[in-house]
Amino acid sequence: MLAVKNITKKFSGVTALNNVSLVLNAGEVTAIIGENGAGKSTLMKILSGVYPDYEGTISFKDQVVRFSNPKEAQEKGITIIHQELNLVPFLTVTENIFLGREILTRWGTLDKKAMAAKTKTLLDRLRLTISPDTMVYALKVGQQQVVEIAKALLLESDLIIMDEPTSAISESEVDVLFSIIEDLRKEGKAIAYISHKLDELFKIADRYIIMRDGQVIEDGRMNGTDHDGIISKMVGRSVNMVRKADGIGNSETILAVRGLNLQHRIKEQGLRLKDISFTVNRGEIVGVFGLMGAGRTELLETVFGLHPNLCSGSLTVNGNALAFKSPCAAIAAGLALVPEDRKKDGLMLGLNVRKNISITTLEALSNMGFLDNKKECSLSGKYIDELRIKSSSDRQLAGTLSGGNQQKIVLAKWLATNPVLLMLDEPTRGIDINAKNEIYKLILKLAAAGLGIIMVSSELPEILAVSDRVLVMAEGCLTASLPINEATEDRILKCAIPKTI
Amino acid sequence: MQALTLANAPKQLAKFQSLIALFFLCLVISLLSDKFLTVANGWNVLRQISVNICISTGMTLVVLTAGIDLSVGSVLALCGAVTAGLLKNGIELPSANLFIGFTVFGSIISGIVLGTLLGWFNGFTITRFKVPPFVATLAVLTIARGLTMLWTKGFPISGLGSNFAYVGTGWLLGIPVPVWISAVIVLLAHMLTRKTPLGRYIYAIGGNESAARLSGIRINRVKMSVYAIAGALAAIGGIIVTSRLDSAQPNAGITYELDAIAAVVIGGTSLSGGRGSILGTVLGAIIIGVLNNGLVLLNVSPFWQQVVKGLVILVAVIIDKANSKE
Amino acid sequence: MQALTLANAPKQLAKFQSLIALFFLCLVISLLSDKFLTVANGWNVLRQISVNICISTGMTLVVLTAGIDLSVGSVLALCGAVTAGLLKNGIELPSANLFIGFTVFGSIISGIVLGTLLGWFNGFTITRFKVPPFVATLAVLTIARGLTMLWTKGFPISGLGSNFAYVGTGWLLGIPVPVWISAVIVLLAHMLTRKTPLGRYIYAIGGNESAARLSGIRINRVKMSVYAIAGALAAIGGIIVTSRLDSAQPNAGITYELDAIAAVVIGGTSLSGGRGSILGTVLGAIIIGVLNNGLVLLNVSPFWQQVVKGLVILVAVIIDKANSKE
Amino acid sequence: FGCKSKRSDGPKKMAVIVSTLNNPWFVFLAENAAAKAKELGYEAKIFDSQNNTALETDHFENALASGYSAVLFNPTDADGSVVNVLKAKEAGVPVFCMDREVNSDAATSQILSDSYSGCVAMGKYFVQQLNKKGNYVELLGLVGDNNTWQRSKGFHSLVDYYPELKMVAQQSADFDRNKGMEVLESILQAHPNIDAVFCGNDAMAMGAYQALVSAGKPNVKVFGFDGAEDAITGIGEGKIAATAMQFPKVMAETAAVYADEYLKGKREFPKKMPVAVELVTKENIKDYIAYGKKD
Ligand SMILES: Nc1ncnc2c1ncn2[C@@H]1O[C@H](COP(=O)(O)OP(=O)(O)OP(=O)(O)O)[C@@H](O)[C@H]1O
Ligand SMILES: Nc1ncnc2c1ncn2[C@@H]1O[C@H](COP(=O)(O)OP(=O)(O)OP(=O)(O)O)[C@@H](O)[C@H]1O
Ligand SMILES: [Mg+2]
Ligand SMILES: [Mg+2]
Repeated sequence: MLAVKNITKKFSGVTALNNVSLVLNAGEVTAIIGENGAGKSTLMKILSGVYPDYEGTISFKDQVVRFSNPKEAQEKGITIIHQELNLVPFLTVTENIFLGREILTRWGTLDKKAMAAKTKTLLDRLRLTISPDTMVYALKVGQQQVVEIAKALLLESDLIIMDEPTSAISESEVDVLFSIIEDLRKEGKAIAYISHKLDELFKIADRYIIMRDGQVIEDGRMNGTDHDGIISKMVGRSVNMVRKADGIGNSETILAVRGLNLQHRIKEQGLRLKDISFTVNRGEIVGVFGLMGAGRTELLETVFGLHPNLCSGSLTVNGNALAFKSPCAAIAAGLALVPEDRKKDGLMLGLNVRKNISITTLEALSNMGFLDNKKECSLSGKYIDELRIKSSSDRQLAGTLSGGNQQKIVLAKWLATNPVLLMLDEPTRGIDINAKNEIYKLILKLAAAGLGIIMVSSELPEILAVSDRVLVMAEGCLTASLPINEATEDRILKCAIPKTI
Repeated sequence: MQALTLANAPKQLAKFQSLIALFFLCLVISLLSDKFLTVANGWNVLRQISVNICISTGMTLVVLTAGIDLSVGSVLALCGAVTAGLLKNGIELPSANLFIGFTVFGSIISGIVLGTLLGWFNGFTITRFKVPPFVATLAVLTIARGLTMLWTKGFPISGLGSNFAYVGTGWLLGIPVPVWISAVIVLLAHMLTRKTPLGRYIYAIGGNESAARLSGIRINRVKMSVYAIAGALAAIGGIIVTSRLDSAQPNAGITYELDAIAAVVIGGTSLSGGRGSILGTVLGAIIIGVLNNGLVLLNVSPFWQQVVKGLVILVAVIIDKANSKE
Repeated sequence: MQALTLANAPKQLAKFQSLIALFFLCLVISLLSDKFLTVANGWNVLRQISVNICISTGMTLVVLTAGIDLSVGSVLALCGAVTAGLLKNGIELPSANLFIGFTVFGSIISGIVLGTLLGWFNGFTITRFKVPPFVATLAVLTIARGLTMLWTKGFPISGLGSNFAYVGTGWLLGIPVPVWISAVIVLLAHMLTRKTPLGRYIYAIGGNESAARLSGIRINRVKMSVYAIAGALAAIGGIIVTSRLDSAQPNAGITYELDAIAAVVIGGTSLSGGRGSILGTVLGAIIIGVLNNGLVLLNVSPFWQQVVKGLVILVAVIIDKANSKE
Repeated sequence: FGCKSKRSDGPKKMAVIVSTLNNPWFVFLAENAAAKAKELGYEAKIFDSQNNTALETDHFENALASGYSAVLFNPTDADGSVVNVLKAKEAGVPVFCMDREVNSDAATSQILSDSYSGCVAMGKYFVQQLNKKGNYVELLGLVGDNNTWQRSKGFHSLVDYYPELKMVAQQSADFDRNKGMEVLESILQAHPNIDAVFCGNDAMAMGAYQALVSAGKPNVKVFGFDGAEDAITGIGEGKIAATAMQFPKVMAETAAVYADEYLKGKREFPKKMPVAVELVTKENIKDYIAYGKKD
């Protein structure tokens, strides 16, 4: 259906794609695999008309095409679900889905009823139970991603590109998505599917194309290969996935939360978090699992002092009582939070790597009130080495790094504060397998060094691989606290599913 | 569904929290002066704010796209002066032995076309050359003021005849003509923002420009339209002012941009774009108009007026913010 | 490493693309007038822009946090007037039979403290009540102007003595005192932004406020400091103006905020915060100053001046943009 | 100052530095001064201080730097402009003030229009027209402007002696026609029964008249100040009761002639030369045109 020949794309300085050729067939799901920064998104953006200038040719349905904007690509039948969420926060779900392709009445005005109805059916198909009139900013990341998918399904395209559509959604939504992909394949559409979750690809994809450093390394049929084979081609060597050794028995409590309640911003709507109590010990990794919207993010945020006026309960760190007052106080007490959305809350994308790393410890890096350049450089240099952050120099802007490296910078800036407790909210979202592995290793190393760690994740295998203990949340309540040897997928999922449905 | 809509009513109202500020303002003034709550004064206030409403309606559209238009005051002056000049003197080209006279209608249309072109020029530099709106429109502010001076040679153009005066001073069905004009503009702009794709795109661009671009919206075209509309509305404002005074003043409209932006912001539109409404802006303009009127009715000393005005605006916005939190 | 630094030099320069615009501007003017490139005229231009540099340095800090300060012009007038009033008349409280006289130094310090307080008040309403900076400072613009009128009763305060006049008109080591003052301010502000944690926080807040909050930066404290500094610098500007004129004018500083913002933006600082520099702003101020000076030297008629000025600013920014693309 | 030496080449230049060009009266003053200077064989250039004394200082510096040999000066402020005049004197450049005064004898000569006594005369006519009793409104100019208070004080110095003349409102309209109209519209809501409006300039007077017409009260007497074109026409048509004629052309031309004489060697000039402000009413309107007397 689509053939790409010898495409090269350069950004100022960087060659993102180097002489790439590939084909996508109708009625097939083609997995595009590669490390962070391999050039997958760039290629897809070219196919969908976002980047109009490139070298090489694209032929679509045996016709050479060259799109100058996304609209042209859509009209020819190519749509894309972008990796970065591309929604307008202060428009409603319906308005976002129909943005740029509104249904009009005879008078040329917006046909709001028709659009709302269509949205409703789309959302039902994706089993998302939100009102079409909800503003998008009020949705959680996962829900936004579903909206993004709905937006792409609206157009009956022949080629649908999905750039990490499952990075923020939970397993039940993934299943829904897969059944939809199955339908699309049966309708004879071509699907390009990018994901770092290899298990998914084995479930859904027919073919794979592996990219590395802007080049296509190999393609083939999915059922002719296995996990390790793909990883070694992707990375250029084989990777040994970490496995947690048996927990080190340490009972020194670092963090104790008792009876934590959190009100909704709008009062009448009751509590977001209900009577939550738990502890974290020195050197312990506590995994927190829950379905989308279970309140995990809120839990971490509240502990970190981001909702000072809405919560009640008690908190002790290393035995000292601490109010849920402000991030500053939390940081001073030795807490650190790696937020869920690294672009929105984690990084100053317009500042360079060095400045992002040092931002939490500037006072310690200054002499008599003035920043000490050397200290700052050595700090950032240290973490760039230690965490193997791939960047051209510590002067590169954070916004131009790949997702995995961005996540490492956020980690670095918190490690610089020497925390006693590190809270990680979905630390591996959108990160390639290799980088993920590095982050796991890092987490284990930190725990071994005595840090307490809370890791929120929607990926059960990940939780099971690294945690010492698993907390499960459903609808703002803590429904289980299982030591790792009692935690099985079954038990965890049972506790995670809300009882009210 | 019905119940939901009803339950939403307070929320809908809460969008216009400025109503509370306005209510208190009116209450206080009417307690202090019995001349305030009269029909005549009502028309008076509405007529006085009609020019600001024209300008700030256009400004709202611009601000919704996350832009700003500082040139409106100068564009108002230039278009008013050109309309008056064409009406009074026509165009004379002695070299070509040519004279073109203008009717009232013709000169008004010319003024509006000129405003549209100036606005379009703003939009052009902003989209084509990526000049930040603040700078692009600041430059046009200066240029248009200079052109006004050149066109008028620094002297007012007066004595424009009673037909033209109707635009600014006439009454139609018991309502002043400028109030009609501004009401129609508000209605159209409200429809534009709520009912048409263009309106939707305006919000989308202000909310997330790159998402809007990826959705296939022609950002540049939308922005240019918006600045052109703002320019046209400034021109209409200029024609109203000129007609009311029976005279085009070369220094008309100085600092009107600040009044317009104040109306937009008091009305709850966010300067970073994507959120706000035309009706909010109308409320904002009414608040400012009532305040100006009230201070004069109460004969507050000119020395104190500015202090009071600043404080009231501050308090109004603070009340708004406090209320919108819940 | 050495090689890298050298290779970076053109890039470093490219940060100040406005240099190119400035260079062309100077070239054109000096081709047309032999009075332009003289030492005397150089000091002349520098002295003239010193006030704008004070104000726009503060404005840069504010804009870097993604804020804006419209009140600087009024704060300048009020602080200048208060300094002059204290110096000339002191404080007299006939009821308490009290009279406090002020030295030159004392009155200057009082003026600066007042400016700091006004700036702090801006920051307070912005952070505590979440009033958008545009509105909060617009309100203070109005209030401070009103207070200036009340303090001066509408009359200038003149005859401030030769000691005080030194601030605005004196020379030190062959350089005019106002130039010294603005140079010191620029240097301090440059150090602040480049070498101190506070400066880094300013960029961080403008770059991504929520990430900055999560990193433990006390957003409110930083913002308040920034507005307070802007207020203090406006006060210093006011004192220079007053001293140069030997008189505090009640309507000094009107529209200075626009000049300051223009300098900031021409200097490459983004109005949405997080990107820009003090040195860029200085360049911006110099461009505006050279333009004003050049138009006069070239004998451009005042009506045409505005047109030319607007066009040159537009072209300068367009050249910048074109150059920064690569 | 290295520039002094260059002063000999080319035609000599006169700078016309005027407080504002945002008001036609000053445009007229400046243009007449420049025209007269040109007629006398000088290059002339107009500088607009935009009511900003600091900008005026810049203009002086720029003018002195570029070798002007005389300044025809309309100061923004009697006190604030002193430094500028002193600076010019130091540089050996004579300054001739037009219309507005500078509180310093550094100016070579000052040709002044006497707003204060003009308004005293205006007050006299005002009292007479109102038969010593009635309600009136005063519209002030910019509250931060010297002239505003000169005029207001002159007016009140006489009118305040008549207790039955009651000022029901005193508001500022910034010398602006539109503000004049809007402010009076609002005042009329509070005080519908007024007999007269005294305005600090003609633009506000025309605006006030417009407000009175739309309120259906064209018989209220409006008094202005300046002698602008619209007001002169207005008096002829019975719209405006009176205005105070200043003579910008006379002042401007006198200043230019003095400057010419100075540069030709004369040194004796009257320090202050008042140009009387004349009251223009419907009785004597036929003798006047905008900004002056008919020849
Ligand atoms: N706008 C840009 N400017 C400069 N460089 C860019 C830009 N966009 C991408 N790059 C670079 O191009 C390369 C390919 O990036 P791309 O986003 O295509 O990677 P990817 O394979 O999608 O990675 P990920 O798995 O993290 O999404 C990277 O080195 C990236 O840094
Ligand atoms: N802005 C909001 N307005 C109303 N309800 C909200 C808002 N944000 C979140 N919620 C609700 O609060 C609850 C907790 O959300 P939270 O983000 O903590 O969940 P989570 O488990 O972290 O989900 P995710 O996996 O998406 O991060 C959910 O019921 C969610 O729908
Ligand atoms: Mg990608
Ligand atoms: Mg979450």
